[in-house]
Amino acid sequence: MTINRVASYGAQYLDAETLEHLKQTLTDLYGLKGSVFEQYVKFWSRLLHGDFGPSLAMFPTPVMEVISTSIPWTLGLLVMSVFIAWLIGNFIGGIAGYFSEKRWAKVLSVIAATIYPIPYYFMALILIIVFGYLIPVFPIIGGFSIGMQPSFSFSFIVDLIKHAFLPSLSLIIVGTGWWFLSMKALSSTTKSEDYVQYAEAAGIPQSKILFGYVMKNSMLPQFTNLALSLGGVFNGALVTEYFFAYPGIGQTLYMAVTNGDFNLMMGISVFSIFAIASAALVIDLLYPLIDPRVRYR
Amino acid sequence: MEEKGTVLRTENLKAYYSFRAFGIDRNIKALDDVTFKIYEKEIFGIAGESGCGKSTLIKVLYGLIKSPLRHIGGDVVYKINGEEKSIFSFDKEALRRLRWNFMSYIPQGSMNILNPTIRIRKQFLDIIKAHRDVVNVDEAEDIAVEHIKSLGLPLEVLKSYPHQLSGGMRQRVTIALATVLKPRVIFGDEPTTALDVVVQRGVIQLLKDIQKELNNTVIMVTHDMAVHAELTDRIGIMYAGKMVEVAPTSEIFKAPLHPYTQYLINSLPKIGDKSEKTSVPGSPPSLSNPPSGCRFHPRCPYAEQICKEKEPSFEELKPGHFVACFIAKRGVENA
Amino acid sequence: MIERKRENPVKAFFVILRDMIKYNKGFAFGFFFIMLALCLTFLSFFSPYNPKSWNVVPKDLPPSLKHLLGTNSVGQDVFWLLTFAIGNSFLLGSVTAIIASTVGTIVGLVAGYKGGIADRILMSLNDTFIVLPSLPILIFLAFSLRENLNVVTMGMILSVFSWPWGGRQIRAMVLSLREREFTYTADSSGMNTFKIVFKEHFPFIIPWVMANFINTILWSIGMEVTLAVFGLSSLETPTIGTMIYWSTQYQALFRGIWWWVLTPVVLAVLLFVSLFFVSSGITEFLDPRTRLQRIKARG
Amino acid sequence: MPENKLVEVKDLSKVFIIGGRFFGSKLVAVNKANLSMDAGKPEIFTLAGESGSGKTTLARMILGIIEPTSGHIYYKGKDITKLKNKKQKSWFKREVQPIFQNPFEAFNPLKRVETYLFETAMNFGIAKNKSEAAQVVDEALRAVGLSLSEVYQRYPHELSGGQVQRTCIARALITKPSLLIADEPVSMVDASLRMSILNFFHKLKTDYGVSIIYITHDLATAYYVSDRIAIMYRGYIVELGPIEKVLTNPLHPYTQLLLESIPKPDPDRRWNKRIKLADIEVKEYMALGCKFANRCQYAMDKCYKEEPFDVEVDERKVKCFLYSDEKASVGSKI
Repeated sequence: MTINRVASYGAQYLDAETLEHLKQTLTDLYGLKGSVFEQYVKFWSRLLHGDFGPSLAMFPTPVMEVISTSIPWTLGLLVMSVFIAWLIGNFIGGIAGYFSEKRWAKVLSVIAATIYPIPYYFMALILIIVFGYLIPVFPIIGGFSIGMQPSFSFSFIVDLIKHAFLPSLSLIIVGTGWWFLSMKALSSTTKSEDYVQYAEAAGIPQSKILFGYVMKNSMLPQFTNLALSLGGVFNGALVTEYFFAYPGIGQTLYMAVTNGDFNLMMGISVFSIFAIASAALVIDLLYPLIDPRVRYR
Repeated sequence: MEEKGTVLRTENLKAYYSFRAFGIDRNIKALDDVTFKIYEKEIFGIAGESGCGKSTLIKVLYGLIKSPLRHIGGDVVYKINGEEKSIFSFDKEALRRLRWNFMSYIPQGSMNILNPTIRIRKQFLDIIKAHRDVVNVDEAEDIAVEHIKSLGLPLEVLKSYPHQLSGGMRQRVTIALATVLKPRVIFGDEPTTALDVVVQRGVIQLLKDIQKELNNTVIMVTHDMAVHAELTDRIGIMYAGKMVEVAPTSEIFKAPLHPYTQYLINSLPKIGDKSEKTSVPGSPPSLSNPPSGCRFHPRCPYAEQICKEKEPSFEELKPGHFVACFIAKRGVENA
Repeated sequence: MIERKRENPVKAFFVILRDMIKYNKGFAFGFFFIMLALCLTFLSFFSPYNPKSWNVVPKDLPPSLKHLLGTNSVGQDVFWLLTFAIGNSFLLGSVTAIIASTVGTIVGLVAGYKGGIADRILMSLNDTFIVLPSLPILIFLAFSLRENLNVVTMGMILSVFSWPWGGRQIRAMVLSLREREFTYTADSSGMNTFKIVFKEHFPFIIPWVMANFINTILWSIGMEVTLAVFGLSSLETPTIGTMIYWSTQYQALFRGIWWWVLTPVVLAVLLFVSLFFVSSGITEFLDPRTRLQRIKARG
Repeated sequence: MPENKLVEVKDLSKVFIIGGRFFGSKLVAVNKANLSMDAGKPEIFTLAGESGSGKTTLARMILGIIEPTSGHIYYKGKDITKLKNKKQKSWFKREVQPIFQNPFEAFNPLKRVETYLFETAMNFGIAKNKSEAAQVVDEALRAVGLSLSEVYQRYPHELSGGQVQRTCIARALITKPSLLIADEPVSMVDASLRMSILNFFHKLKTDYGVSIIYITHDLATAYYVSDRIAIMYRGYIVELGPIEKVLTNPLHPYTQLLLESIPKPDPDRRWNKRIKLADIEVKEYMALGCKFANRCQYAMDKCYKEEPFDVEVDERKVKCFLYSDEKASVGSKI
């Protein structure tokens, strides 16, 4: 079935003979013989083993190999920016929620509300315009400078960070806006909870109330929200990578689409579903460790 | 009452809630011209229906004035170490220091009074460290353990999270927290409401024990007259933002002077008494636009012309018995 | 008998709108910008050029009085192109939002009122769709339907991933509304389930449906841009996404034709911000608690 | 089923599954409850108990809002869990009407209160058109001391708690029900207005022939208004009988403790005995045998092992082993 679709797509670009040849090769390669049911079972068992067959665009490199070379880039970008955005957004948002009547908190909210609805990659475009044209400080293309040899040298690492700066910045800015807004809402609710009012009546110093009571308790739901947001950030990272020609999965996916590499697309889809779902699951499973209300029933 | 020292007195205290929503201003006159005294070493009860201003009064006395509540006028004067001081003369930090050392607060029992994510032990430590210059954690912990023991509560509660305790135990922990630094004045805002009767009895018992032990002042707000009968020495009755009657508990129950108090007492159901009780006719007035003159006059069966026109002053008609009512005043003078 | 004074619903709507503009600056900004954008869309009917034909004007002209926002490298007037792009993007967003809101609302209502197994199945499905990375799958879908892509089919594809947010929210609301005492009062007043849902509960649910509708438009327009970047959109139809696609294909930024890139980007950003302000304005202002405050304030 | 019973509850139980998606624990909210009310002899029947005793669950089962796990409820001889068609259900709703605890929650805060009164009048076919409905509604409101012009076009928050609660009662009266189920109807109403509502219940019983199930934790108001009472503890009805008997001479140790603990509005009769509260709450729901055994000063070995059964003593039913053998010498035990 996959092959037929590949073949039908290939029909646009290839002549009939080559196409037939390709079809033959692929059928052999996949061992697509036997009944439909047998094929079906085999298809799923391959899928579960992480075997998506060869990439069409980089034939005959297996799809998994293509994916695994680009994963470290995406993973690095994603983990770094998600964490930084989560930390900064929650920190500032928590404080702003506690002082929600203050003028600066209101100004910050307006800024965050303006940034948050902008998709990640739009921020990428804006950054490209600003840093690529107006103040060309950071490189806007690639994962490291052409001609550099990957090593653990200082200059290479600096180069790596320089290249990762703008892609992750676009993710961080928008992400921070979102975490700021949600955390601010949470902490301004927590602020009016009975136990915070009580702590204030008990004369516990304000800084203690802010960090030990309001922030701490508001952070808890943000862990669950982190799990729910992973899919969206992942989407954003894919497109951001494209704009910055960053050698991660997004770039690979783009290549897969332009080359009609169905196997690779399938591989990336299945792989990312699996990765994001397990990450979300892990966060969910870790939750009882941080919330005593769940831990000690 | 010369032999007793005054710990707290208010003078023409006024506090309003001001709302501004969608271009419309509203003022709710929750406290209007409230003047009374609370003596040392007594349990003073404040009674009244919902919306009569009793909770607001406690907030103002405790210095917890937050928007939309505003202090409009009058004064609250405490006697701290023999010196008279207005609560409004303290700055934020001084007020913070005053709390728990001099006066503390027991809120209404609810699920959420104690921080759900920290253990009771930590809650104690936070409060002790906020008010005492303790050198280390052990020292603070000793204070907490000592106190829990002296109240007869099990030490295991210190290790627990709030949700692991029953409602009654949580409320007793709240009382323990309020008394850990042995304050001179304790405010209780409906501390026994929402508890089951058996637990409520235990809590009342604990409050009595503590007052006897510390020999301090307890100010107890509740709408439940039976709790007042069980616990308090004197009672202040509030109606529509005004203090209408203050007297010793037994006098309030046996010989109330204000018509509103009379209704309140006579309408209390008792087991073993099936005689018909009547409610106060009408409904409580709106505090944003209270009636003229005496605020009770629209519901009062004895109301006369003067009640509609002039506000009755709050006067000591009998020794220790203060009432704001023209009719009661005339009755006492004629007797 | 006293006459029942019926409030004119149209008048009530304008009163609410006026209040929202008056007391919520973000909403006012968003509302007026969206109105402006809709006016631009309307202008497209008077466009002197066909948006699908190339080389109708000289190439790469910077903004001038004749060509307000300049011209691009395939010989189109950017301003007139934009009027079409806004309209198409709005249409696309609305298609997605209509499908997604309908499905989401139905799923939420069914899960909330039916409960039991139906609830569990629907909500597991719902949560799966929320957690899954939508982009690779959408790319997959768009890739398979590549030949048949137009604004409406795009909208339909995008709605696959946009319904679960509304569904989740509405279910949560229904669950709490169902247990409110007034629901029991309505039931013992002899009101049937249909009446209870639509007369008693809908006033609470509607603001969320509306806000969710607008958020879905926002999401959908953004997602179309994403797919367009991958070349997976109806490329000859002018939308905000395809305008960006062509400008990057022609390296407009590097060749200094900034007006070609900047126009759709700035417009999109303003649009996103406006839509967001409007939707959060609605939830904030029509939130039953706030609404109650308003009723109280009016006395 | 005998037709001469208004309500008959037989071995009624409700089990809730709480917590956990997969391994929820069971909570027996109501455990084999039995009670009945005679038809043609209106009475006010109190269901009393502390929070979590199951009184509200029991009442809601009788009201048909919650489905029982096991057991039967017969209303005028008909099993209400087996009402089939719309007509029967509508008949039952007309016959049995609820009054809720929080008057402000009982009406949709976004809607004007009279909507519900008109709905009730129209939906049950009591009035054919608006003006007829207005008449019916006004009549019902006048019965509770209000009038249509007082509540017309008002939102719940524009009325006082007492007014809204009386409007709730007026709404319930429109269908001319035979049974009212009132769940804590006065606990949120101000003390100065409380008695007027209780007095009205009394009037409903005597003048209109309506029976009332009054659910409360407040034994003093129960004593004031009702004829019979059932005391509930952890899902069980532990004592059921005439109010005068149960509240002035309680037999079940739990009823005794409960009565002892009520603060009396009389400063001369303060408690002199001290009580000891349980240090750590034992999971009484889980306990075998009598759920009160842990706190009972008369507890015997048997109390921890076997579930007590109803014993008929002195005009009432008591679920306690103390009375199982020697019914005569009740007084000496206490």
